[in-house]
Amino acid sequence: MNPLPLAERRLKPSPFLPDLAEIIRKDRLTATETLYRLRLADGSELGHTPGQFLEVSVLGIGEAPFSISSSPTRGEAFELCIRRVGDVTKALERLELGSMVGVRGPLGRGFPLSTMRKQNVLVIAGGLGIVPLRSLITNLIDERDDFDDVTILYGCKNPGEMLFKDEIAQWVTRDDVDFRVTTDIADPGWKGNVGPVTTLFRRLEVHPARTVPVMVGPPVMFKHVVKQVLACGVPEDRIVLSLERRMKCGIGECGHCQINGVYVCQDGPVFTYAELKRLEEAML
Amino acid sequence: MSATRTVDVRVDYVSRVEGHGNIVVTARNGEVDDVRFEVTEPPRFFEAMLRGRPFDQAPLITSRICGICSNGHVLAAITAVEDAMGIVPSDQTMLLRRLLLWGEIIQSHVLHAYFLVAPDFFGVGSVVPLVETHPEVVKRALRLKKLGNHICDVVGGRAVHQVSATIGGFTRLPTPEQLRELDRSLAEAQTDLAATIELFAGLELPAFERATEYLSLESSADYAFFGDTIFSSQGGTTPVRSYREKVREHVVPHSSAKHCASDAGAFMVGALARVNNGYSRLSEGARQAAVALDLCPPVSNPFKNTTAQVVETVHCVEEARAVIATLLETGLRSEPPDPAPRAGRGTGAVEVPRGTLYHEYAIDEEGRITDANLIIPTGQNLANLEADMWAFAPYLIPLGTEKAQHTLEMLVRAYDPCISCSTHVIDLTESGKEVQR
Amino acid sequence: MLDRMVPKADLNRFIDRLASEQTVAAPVAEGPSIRFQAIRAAHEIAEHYLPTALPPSKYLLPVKETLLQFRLGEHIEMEPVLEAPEVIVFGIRPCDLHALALLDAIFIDDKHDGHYAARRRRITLVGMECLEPCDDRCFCHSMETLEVHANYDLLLTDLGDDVYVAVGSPKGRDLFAGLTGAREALYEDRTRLRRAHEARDAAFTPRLDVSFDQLPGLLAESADSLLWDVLGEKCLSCGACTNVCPTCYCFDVGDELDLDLATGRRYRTWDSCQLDAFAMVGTGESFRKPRAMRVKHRLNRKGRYIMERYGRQGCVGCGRCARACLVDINPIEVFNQLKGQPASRTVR
Amino acid sequence: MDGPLRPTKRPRLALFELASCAGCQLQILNCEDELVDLLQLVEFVYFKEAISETGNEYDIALIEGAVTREADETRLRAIRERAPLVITLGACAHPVGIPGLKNAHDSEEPGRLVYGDAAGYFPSTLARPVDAIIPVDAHIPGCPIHKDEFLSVVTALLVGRRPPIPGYPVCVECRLAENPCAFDRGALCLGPVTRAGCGALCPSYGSRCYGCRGPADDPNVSSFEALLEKNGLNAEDVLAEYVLYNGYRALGDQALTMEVSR
Ligand SMILES: Cc1cc2nc3c(=O)[nH]c(=O)nc-3n(C[C@H](O)[C@H](O)[C@H](O)COP(=O)(O)OP(=O)(O)OC[C@H]3O[C@@H](n4cnc5c(N)ncnc54)[C@H](O)[C@@H]3O)c2cc1C
Ligand code: SF4
Ligand code: SF4
Ligand code: SF4
Repeated sequence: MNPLPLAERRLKPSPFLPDLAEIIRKDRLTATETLYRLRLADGSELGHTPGQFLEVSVLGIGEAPFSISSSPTRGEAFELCIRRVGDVTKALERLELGSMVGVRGPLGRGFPLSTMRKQNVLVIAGGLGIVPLRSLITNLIDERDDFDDVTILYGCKNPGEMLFKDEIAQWVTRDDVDFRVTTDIADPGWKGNVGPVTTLFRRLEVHPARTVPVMVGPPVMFKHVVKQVLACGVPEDRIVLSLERRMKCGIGECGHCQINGVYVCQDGPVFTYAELKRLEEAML
Repeated sequence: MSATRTVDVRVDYVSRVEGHGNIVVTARNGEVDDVRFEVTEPPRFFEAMLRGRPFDQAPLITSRICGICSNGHVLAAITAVEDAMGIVPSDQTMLLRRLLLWGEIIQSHVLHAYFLVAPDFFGVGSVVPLVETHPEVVKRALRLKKLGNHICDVVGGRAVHQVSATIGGFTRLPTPEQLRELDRSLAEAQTDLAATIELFAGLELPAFERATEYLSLESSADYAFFGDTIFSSQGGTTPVRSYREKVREHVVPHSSAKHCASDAGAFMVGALARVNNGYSRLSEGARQAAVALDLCPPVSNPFKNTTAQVVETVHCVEEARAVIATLLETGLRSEPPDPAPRAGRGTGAVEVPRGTLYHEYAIDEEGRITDANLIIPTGQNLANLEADMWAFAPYLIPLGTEKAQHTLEMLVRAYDPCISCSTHVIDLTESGKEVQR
Repeated sequence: MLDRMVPKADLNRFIDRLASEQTVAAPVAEGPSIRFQAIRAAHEIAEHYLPTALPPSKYLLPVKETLLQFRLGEHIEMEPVLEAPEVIVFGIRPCDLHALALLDAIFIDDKHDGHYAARRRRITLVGMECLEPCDDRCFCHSMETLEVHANYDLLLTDLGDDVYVAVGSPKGRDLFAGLTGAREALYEDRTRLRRAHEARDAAFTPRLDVSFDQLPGLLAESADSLLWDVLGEKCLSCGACTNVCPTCYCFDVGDELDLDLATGRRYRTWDSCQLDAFAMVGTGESFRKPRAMRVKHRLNRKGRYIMERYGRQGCVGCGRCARACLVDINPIEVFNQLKGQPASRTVR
Repeated sequence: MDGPLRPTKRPRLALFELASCAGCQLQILNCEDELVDLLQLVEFVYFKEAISETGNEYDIALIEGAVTREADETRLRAIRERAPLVITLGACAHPVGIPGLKNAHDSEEPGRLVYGDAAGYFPSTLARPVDAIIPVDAHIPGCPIHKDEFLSVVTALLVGRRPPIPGYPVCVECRLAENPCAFDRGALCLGPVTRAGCGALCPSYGSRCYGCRGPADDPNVSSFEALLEKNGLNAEDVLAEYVLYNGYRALGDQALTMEVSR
C-alpha cells in the first residue's frame, strides 16, 4: 500500500519540525466537535490519501494526531474535524481565524484505494469514525466512475451527535450512493432507524467477492461489524479498519501506539482484518 | 466631666509575619488597660507526633514545624539526638552544619528585612509596588535571598527542608566545584551587602527603649550559633542541658503558643540579643556594619532587631567564605553517617534566625522517641513583645488609633515572629492539665 | 584496518591527555553505582564494572532532549534544535555496543532522525571486551552479544600489561594515531588475543535454555501463558527495567513555555511501557491497563518484536533490568520458564 | 512580544494558609529569578506573609496546610464559593503530610481540645486534606512544593493546560538519576508507590523516599507490601512508614470512623 509519500519529499533535519498551516475557516458542528479548514502556509498541497492523519501542534500546548477529513480531490485546503477532549483540542478551539498551527504529515498508511477500484465499497462509520471516512466518501463520490456500488452505513449515539449533516443531506439524495444512518437512542424529531449500526445490515446485500468493507469506529463496533461482514463471507484480507492509539511521534519511534509488534502510526492506522487478527492487543 | 473614653487598638491577623497573630490593646481614659498579642494559629502537637517515631526522623519531622527556619530545627534535632546517643560529630560535619545554618540565616534575615520590614519605611503594603518604584532594591533583595538559599542548596540539597544533614553527618557532600562556585557568589555579594547597610542605616526607626534581658548561646571559639552554654546579658550562664531552669514555659489563655520567662521575667532572643552578647566576636566586616548602622551594644531598642539582622547577614557571608576556604583546603572526606540506636536523653540548642532553639528528646533502646520537648524562639519572645507593647502603648495612644496600630504592627514585625513555629507545643495529654492549672 | 598493541601505562597516559583536551566519558564508580560520566583522568575509570546504571544510549538519546524551540507572536518562529556535543565514550561493553547498533539501525537507517544522527556523528565509541561474566544476571553469551565485530571505533581487550586495540573505523584509527608506545599488532599478539577469547568462551556458560533466535517463536507460542499473570501481580510498574535497558528507546513528547508565555521548547523524554498512562488515549481508555499485559509487552519487545522488525536482538543480555527489579523479574527466568512449558498455561 | 496564549486579563491569586509550616509559600518567594516575571503574569491579592493589602475577589485560590479545625472547614467552603480554581500547595493540604501524624495519636484521646476563653480557640479535629472538605482542581504535591513545578502549574493554568504533574512513581526519576537503589543499600524506600516529580531528590542525596508527594496513580500496593515484609517489616511497621506523610489515607477506615464518632 501507499508509503509515506510527502514525508519523504519534505525530508527535514528534524522529523519533529512541523510545517505551518493557517486556520481559514472554523465551523462548530456539535457541542464538542469543530470542523477546521486549513491551508499550508507555503501554499503547497498536502498530498494525502484518505485515511492518513496529521500531527497538529498548538505550539506551547502540545501536539496530537487527527485524521484528515477532506478528500485530496478537493484542492489544497484541507479539513480536520476535532472533538474537544484535552489540552490541544481545547487550545485549537480558542484559536482565531488566521492563526497558525503546526502540522506534520500526512502520516501513516491510508485506505487502500487501489484495492477498492472497480469494486463495491461498503463504508461503515461509528461515531467519530465518520471523520476519516468523510475523506474517503468524498473521494469515492468525486471519482465515482472508478468504483462500483458505494454503500455507507453511519451509526451515532443520538441524532444530536451526528456530524456533517449538510453533506449527509446531499449524500442521501444521490442515487449513486446508498446512504443509511441509525442512532442508538432516538429523540422526538428522529424518524430514521434506531439501533446499533449492525441493524443496518438487515436489508443489505453484500457480494463477498466484490466488496471491500471499510470501517472506522470505537472498539466495540469493530467486534460486531467484523463478525457481520465475515458472516457475509467477505475474506479477511479485504476487510479494512482504521485504529486509534496514543501517539507521540507519528513515525514509529516513540512506542506509544504499538500493538504487539505493529506501530499503528506507521503500519496503520489503516489495516486489514487479516493483519490485525493475529494481534491480541488489537482487541478485535 | 467627660464620660470614660475607651480606645481599642486591634489588628486582626498582622500581615507580613509568619503565621496568624492579633494585636489587642485597650486603653481607658489614657490608661492602658490590657495588652495582648493573640496567637490563633492552629495548634499542631509536634511533641505528641514525635512519640514512637524512629530517632532519625526527628530532624525530618521537626523541620516541618517551620519552613523558614527548617534547617534550624533539623540542626537542633540532630544536636539533641546526638547528645542523647553520645555521638560526637566530626569537624567537617560541624563546618558543613554551620554553612547550612548560615545559609538559612541569610535567607531569613534578608526576607525579613527587605520583604517584611522595609515596605513600612517606603510607605507601601508589600514589595510588589517596589518592583515598579524601586526595582534595584527588589532585585538586590532577591539576589541576597537567593545567595542564602544557594548555600542551603549546595550543602543540604534544597533550601526548605533540606535532605542531606542527618544524625552523625551528611548523606551527601558538596563537590569542590560546587563549593568554589558558591564562594564566587558569596564574593560577588559584597556590593549588595554594602548597599543593604546603606539602605538600613538610612531608615528612621521609632525611638523606643526598654531595659531587657538578652539571652543567647555562648561559645569560647566564635560568634556562637552552636554552643553548650546560655549567656545572659544580665550576667550569668546556664548549661544548655539545664535550659529548663533558665527558660520556663507557661500557658497564657490568649495564645496557642506558650510564653516563656526567666527568673527576671520576660527576656529577648534573636539577632539583637546575639549582637548585644557577642559583638566582639563578629567578623570584621560585620563590626564595621554595626558601626555604620549605629548598633554598638548595649542596645535596648527592639526595632533594632532588624538592623542586627543586617549585621548578622554580613557576618554569615564572611564566615561562610572562611569555612569554604577551610573545606577546600583540607578536602572533603566521605564520612557516611551510620548511627546505631542507643537509649538516652539529650538536649540540643542552636541559634536560628529568630533566637535560641531548644530540642530535647528521650530515646529508647530500639531508637524510638519516647518524649520530646521543643522551645521555639518566637515563644520565648512573646512575653517580651507584650512587655514592650505595655511600655510603648501609652505613648502611642495619644497619636491616634491608626498610628498606634501601625507602629505596634511594626513592633511585632521587628521581632520577626514565626508564629506557626511557636504553636507546635501544646500536646493533647499535657494541655488539659495545664489549662486547669 | 591494522590492529594495535599498547602497554596499559601508555594507554592511560593517552587517556589522561585526551581527557584534558576533549570530553571523554567512561564508567565511574559513584558509591555503589557505576555511571558513564565525563572524566578528567584515566584513574577515575572504574576497575571492574558491572553494566552502568544507565546505558551509554543516554549520549545518543538523552533522558530529556529539546527537539524544537519556538517563539509565538504575530509570526510563529520555530527551529529544530540539533545539539550534538563531541564526546568520546570509553569502555563500552560488547552488549551495549550491540544495543547501540540496534539504535543506529532504527533511528538512522529506518527513521532518519536528525537529532539522533547528529549526536551519533559526533560520538566516538571505544569498546572494552568482557573476559568474564559480570554476575549471575548477565546472559550476553546466550544472546550472542558477547562477541562484537562491528559498530565501534576502537575495541580494547585487556591482556594484562598490554591492551589489544582493534581498530573499527577511520575515526578510531585517527584517534589512536597520536598514541605513543603503540605498535602494530603482530602474529603473537593475535595469538594472545585468541587465547584470551578462548578463556573467555570457557568462562561464560549458557544461561538460556533456548537460543536467542528461537525466542520470537517461543514468545509467540506463550501469548496465553499464565506466567504473565503471575508476573503482573508482582510487577510494581516502577519503570526501572525500561529505564536501565540499553535497547529501550520509547519516549514522550511535550511542550514547555517560559514565563513570558511566548518562548518555549518541545522536548522528548524517556518513557516506559510499564507505566499506566503509556497507552492511554484521549477518551482516558488505556489499551494496556493490566500489569500482566505490560510485562508481557516488554518481554515480547525484548525477545520478539524488535527481532521480527529489525532482525537484531532486542535484548542484549546485559542483565540490567534483572538487577534493577525490586521484585526479581528476570528475563532469564521468564524465558526459561516459558521454554519449560511452551504453549501450555504455565504456572509457577 | 505577546503570544497568542497570553490571557487577556491578569488572573488574581489568593494564598490561604491552614495548619502548615509555611514552607510552600516560602518556595514561591524563593523563585528569586522568576518572581518579577511572575508578578507580570498574575496578581497576588491575598498573601498574608508577604503583602498587607487584601482583596476578596480572586480567580485562583492556593491553599497551603491541613484542615485541623472546624473553622477551617467554614473558611474553605467560603473560598470555594468565590474561587473558580482551587489549587492545593504541598503535602499538608494533600494528602495530609506531617500534620496527619497527629491522627495516629488522636485515637488515644479522641476528645476535643478546647482551651482558653472565647478569644477564638477552636477544637482541633482530625487532620484532613483540603479535598476532604471541598472539591479541589489540582494538587501541587511535595513537602515543600518544588519551585519549578509551581511555576509550570501556574503557566499551564494560564494557557489552559492540564497541570503537568506526573502520575508515575519516584523510581522512574531515581533510575534516570542513576542513583544506587536504597534497597541495594539496605534501606527501605517508598519510591515505588510514591508520585514522582521531585527528581528523586531524597534518594539522590543518599536518603530514601518517605512518600511526601502522596501515592502514585497506579501503585501496586500488595506487591510493594510484600517487598517491605521481605525486608523485615511487619504490617504495623509498614503502616508507620505510610503514616509519616499519608496519615489520612493510610489510616483508611480507622480515620473515617474517628471522624464520624467525633
Ligand atoms: C490516527 C488518529 C486519528 C485521530 N483522529 C481524530 C480526529 O479526526 N478527530 C478527533 O477529534 N480526534 C482524533 N483522534 C484522537 C485525538 O488524537 C485525541 O483525542 C487526542 O488525545 C486529543 O489531544 P488533546 O491534547 O486535546 O487531549 P489530551 O490532553 O491528550 O487529553 C485527552 C484526555 O486524555 C486523558 N489523558 C491524556 N493524557 C493523560 C495523562 N498524561 N494523564 C491523565 N490523563 C490523560 C485525559 O482524560 C484527557 O481528558 C485521532 C487519534 C489518532 C491516533
Ligand atoms: S531486557 Fe534487560 S537484560 Fe535485556 S537488554 Fe534490556 S536491560 Fe538488558
Ligand atoms: S523493574 Fe520490575 S517491578 Fe519495575 S516495572 Fe520493571 S518488571 Fe515491573
Ligand atoms: S531508591 Fe527508592 S525511588 Fe530510587 S529506585 Fe530504589 S526504591 Fe525506587
